[in-house]
Amino acid sequence: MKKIINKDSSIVDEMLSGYLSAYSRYYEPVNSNNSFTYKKRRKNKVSIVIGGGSGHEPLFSGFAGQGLADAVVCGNIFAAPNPQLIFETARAVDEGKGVLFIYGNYAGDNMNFDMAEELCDMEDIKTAHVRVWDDCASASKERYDSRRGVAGDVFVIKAAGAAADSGLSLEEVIRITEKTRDNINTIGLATSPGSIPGLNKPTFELGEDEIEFGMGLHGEPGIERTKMQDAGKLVERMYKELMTEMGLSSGDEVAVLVNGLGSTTLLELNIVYHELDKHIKSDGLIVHDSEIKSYCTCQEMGGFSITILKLDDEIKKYYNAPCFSPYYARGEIK
Amino acid sequence: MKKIINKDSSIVDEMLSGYLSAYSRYYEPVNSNNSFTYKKRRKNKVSIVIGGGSGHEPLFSGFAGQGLADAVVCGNIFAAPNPQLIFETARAVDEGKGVLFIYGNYAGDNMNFDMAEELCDMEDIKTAHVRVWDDCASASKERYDSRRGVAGDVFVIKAAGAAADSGLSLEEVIRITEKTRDNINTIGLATSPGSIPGLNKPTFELGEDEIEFGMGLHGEPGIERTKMQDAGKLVERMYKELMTEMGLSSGDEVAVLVNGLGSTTLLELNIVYHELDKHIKSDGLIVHDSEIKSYCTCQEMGGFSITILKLDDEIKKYYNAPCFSPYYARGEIK
Amino acid sequence: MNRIGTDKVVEMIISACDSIIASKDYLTEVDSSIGDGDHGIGMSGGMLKAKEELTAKTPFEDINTVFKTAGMAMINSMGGASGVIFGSLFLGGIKKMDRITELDGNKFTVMMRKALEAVKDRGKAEVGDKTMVDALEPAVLAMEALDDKSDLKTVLKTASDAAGKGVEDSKKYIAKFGKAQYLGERAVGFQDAGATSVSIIFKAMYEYL
Amino acid sequence: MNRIGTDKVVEMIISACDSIIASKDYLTEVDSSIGDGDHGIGMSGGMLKAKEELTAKTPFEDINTVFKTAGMAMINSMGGASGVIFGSLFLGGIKKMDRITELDGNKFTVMMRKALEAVKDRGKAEVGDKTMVDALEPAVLAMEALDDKSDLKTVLKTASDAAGKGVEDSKKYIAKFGKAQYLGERAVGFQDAGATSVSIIFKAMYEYL
Ligand SMILES: Nc1ncnc2c1ncn2[C@@H]1O[C@H](COP(=O)(O)OP(=O)(O)O)[C@@H](O)[C@H]1O
Ligand SMILES: Nc1ncnc2c1ncn2[C@@H]1O[C@H](COP(=O)(O)OP(=O)(O)O)[C@@H](O)[C@H]1O
Ligand SMILES: [Mg+2]
Ligand SMILES: [Mg+2]
Ligand SMILES: [Mg+2]
Ligand SMILES: [Mg+2]
Repeated sequence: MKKIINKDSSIVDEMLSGYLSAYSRYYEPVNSNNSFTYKKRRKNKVSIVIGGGSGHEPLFSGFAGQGLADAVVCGNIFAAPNPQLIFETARAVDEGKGVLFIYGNYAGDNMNFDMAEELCDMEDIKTAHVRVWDDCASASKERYDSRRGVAGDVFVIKAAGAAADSGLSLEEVIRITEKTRDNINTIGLATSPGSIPGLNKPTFELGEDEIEFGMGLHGEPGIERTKMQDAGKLVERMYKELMTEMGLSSGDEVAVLVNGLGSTTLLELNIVYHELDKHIKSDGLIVHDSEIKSYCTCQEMGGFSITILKLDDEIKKYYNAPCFSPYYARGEIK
Repeated sequence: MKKIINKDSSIVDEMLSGYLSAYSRYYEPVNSNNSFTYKKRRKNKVSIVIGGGSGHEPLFSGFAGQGLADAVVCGNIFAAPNPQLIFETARAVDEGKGVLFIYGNYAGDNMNFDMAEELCDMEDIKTAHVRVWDDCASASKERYDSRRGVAGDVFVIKAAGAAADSGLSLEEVIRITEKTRDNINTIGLATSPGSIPGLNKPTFELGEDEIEFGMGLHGEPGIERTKMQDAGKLVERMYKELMTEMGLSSGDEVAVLVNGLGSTTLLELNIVYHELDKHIKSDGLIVHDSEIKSYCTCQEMGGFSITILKLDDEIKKYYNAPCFSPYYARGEIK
Repeated sequence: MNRIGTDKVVEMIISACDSIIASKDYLTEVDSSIGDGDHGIGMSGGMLKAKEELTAKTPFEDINTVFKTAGMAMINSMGGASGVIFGSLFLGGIKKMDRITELDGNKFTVMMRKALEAVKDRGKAEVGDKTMVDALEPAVLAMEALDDKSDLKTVLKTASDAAGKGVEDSKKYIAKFGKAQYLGERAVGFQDAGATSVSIIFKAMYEYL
Repeated sequence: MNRIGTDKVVEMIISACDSIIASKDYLTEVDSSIGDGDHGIGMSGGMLKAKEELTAKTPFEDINTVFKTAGMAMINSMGGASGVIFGSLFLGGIKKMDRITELDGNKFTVMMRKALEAVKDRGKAEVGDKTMVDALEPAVLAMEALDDKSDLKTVLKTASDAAGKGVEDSKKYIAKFGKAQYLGERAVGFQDAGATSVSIIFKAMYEYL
């Protein structure tokens, strides 16, 4: 595994230093490169702070911007950021209207953000959090709150950013963000492992002709390991899983994201959408918006995920609001 | 090599079918999926048509949109599109103000677009072309016009799209597009090969501990093959090549693009920019804008390229104009 | 066989198509060593389309239309350098030619001369540039060198042999076009993919008769 | 050794840091089999930071500050689950504790009981959930079970042995936290990474004395 890096110990710092110099017109660091704020953020509103372990770029670092998050806190590779840094970042963007933390539902993140909220509390910074748990392959429906957060982060951040920008109260922003979160499900598929940079070690083992449904971003085992199959067969199985989970029916409006996990090409992801589109159409779902991107990755991991957000008029309103960051831009959708 | 595809023979058609259904709000096909137009394109202006072989996504398919190209023509994997299709596409977007073709400088593309221009000529559609040849590793400075077009395509398309949208004549759009093209240079580096989907064959061989400077997107040999080195060393060498080529000096304004070739992660590309930034600053170049993206890829090829566009006030004006496509969006830069 | 009619010309070209289709992997192999490895895909795809159209549209009222149909099918299905080049190989010969319903050696020789000019005109390649011209030009010259060009079979045999030798010669050259040009000296020793296709085509036509 | 002063406590903790740093690859190995393989990186990084700060700020005027410095250094350099958890291991014991400049077995036992509560409070894990609690809780219980807790060395030996046994027991469990929880039955047979770190820490402290 040839990685274009320097000293192992400085990988994350150099990555973020590069990111912040390339996009210095948008961002400025808070103390260290591991945390930064969006320069042109709207004032006098609820502040949105997102974060998590590094190595999944463009999440989370790429999602601060207009109509998105006000600040990002990045941890080490696959490790949640520390409470002090989260606290300092929240303090840097707090406008007295409250700070909402959005992050993936992982033990490490939960504990560090909880501790950060305690630190905020000591300084009378009003805080709340929404944990993203969209990966329906990671736990049963009953244990939804131990499911992992994956590509669904993007839709949740999008809605929260728009809700906050529209000047709503913290309580309202929380309600809309949670409602959006609860209408999102994702299922993934892995074809090959990523690796921890510098450690030069695959995050999991998978046979040359094998794939695994529902495997997690860090190689957490999924729901079934099978032989490689045609794109059509793979997508059919994943679509079925999502339908069983979400129970969508003809006429329901959805936003769809086909997300690459790292090294899987746009050519392949487009073919995935080609297959997905057949099922969506035959079930009579109405696609309000759809995207084919690699937003939530795990280094050079091979595979993809399908995320569906079920829309209602309220969610749609915030989904449609324009937003801009170097990695996530959308105009109004007519 | 596990590729998420179906029948080999339909790879490109299914890819574009998926792309066009996912982004149907922006695009509509011209006869076949291999060519499509941007629905909301401005009327009564010079039309910009881009194209080339498939397999390099998001180029070219991702660069039709507001302030960008009006239409895209896609060939088979790594093969130029055919003259008939190019002609039909040009006819579909022609507004009587002339059609400008922009494509990479490859034998196949040159011949097919030339033949297409002859077909247009027979129907009195005024045409012209600008061939992109930014890869300074692919031929000597004297033989600039046999150099290959790579990531520099993006800047050329950007400028041409803005110039056309501003209502200039074909002659003026050509002048600005060529001027931009002539101020761009790119140098690449390969760490691992891509593969032709379905053929399941690497596009070239490279030792486990080797990299090659200046290697082409299809495995065309480069200027030097060496052992893998630190990101700092790699970038230093590439920066030197670009400086020798462009002879930039303190105070020059530039736009910079660090482009991933496929499977190289954003983490690595950010570290590349971190190194690049040191040289740029110590040479006193003024970075007007910079991007870290994977725009011009070759399937899961590993490696990256560095593109520099030397700006003047006129180029800057068109560079700064806002634009939007699913894969290339920019707001005004202040 | 001295001369053939329109239907036989269709069959002759289809047999050339079949031969290229059968050589898909071989041509890919050849293109891989110094090109980007897609020549086999392109040529077989184009020839498949040509065969389809010829089969669908047959019978044809003249030979001009047969060549035109094959050439257009290739150009518009293949794309790539080879699409135009091999399209011109079929289209170039019939440009401004009166309708013919019989093909003999003389006519074929004249057509291939015009085809060669069309290809060179389009691609600007000369013998020694490591392109299909390395096979096509010697084939044309050899046909023209025959005292008696009347017999089509003899003419095709001559073209086929000369093209085959041209492929061998192409190994000696440095490429000036296509993706192999960037190899410089490193391309020496490898034959050109397009030249290989040319000789396969002539050989198949000859063997059909 | 019956009791130690502030400077020796610093040295004792630093020796625990060194022992973790030396076990980086081993801990990574352990975390790889059922976790995401970064525990070695995280722990060694945190312990390196703790060692730095302890070395820089020594001499300390009391033992509370020593533990606070170590705990804070870990939390704020490591992140991840282990940052908070192991930070709490050092911070939890000194919460609301009067200044002390001497550490004996009794005090240490009380501190570790409070640390255990803090960790469980933070992470909601119980023995059997395949976390570091599987090593920490038995260690605390064993210390408390001693009739005479005055001798620090004896207390640490007891903690170290019990923690080591706890690591063995952790192999039997299904994980309920961290990234191993998704493995279900498949996690059985593998020891928990964090529990391993706990036993390494106690062992190193004991051996220092
Ligand atoms: N300018 C040219 N003139 C004549 N033949 C050419 C020219 N450029 C390329 N060719 C022929 O095309 C062949 C390559 O075809 P192919 O691989 O299908 O297209 P591409 O080079 O676009 O991948 C070469 O082997 C060569 O014979
Ligand atoms: N809720 C929890 N309570 C106690 N310990 C925990 C908890 N979650 C995780 N741990 C400990 O943390 C260890 C994993 O640490 P590490 O790999 O560094 O962090 P991460 O799990 O974020 O990768 C586990 O082996 C376990 O001992
Ligand atoms: Mg981790
Ligand atoms: Mg090609
Ligand atoms: Mg080729
Ligand atoms: Mg771990």
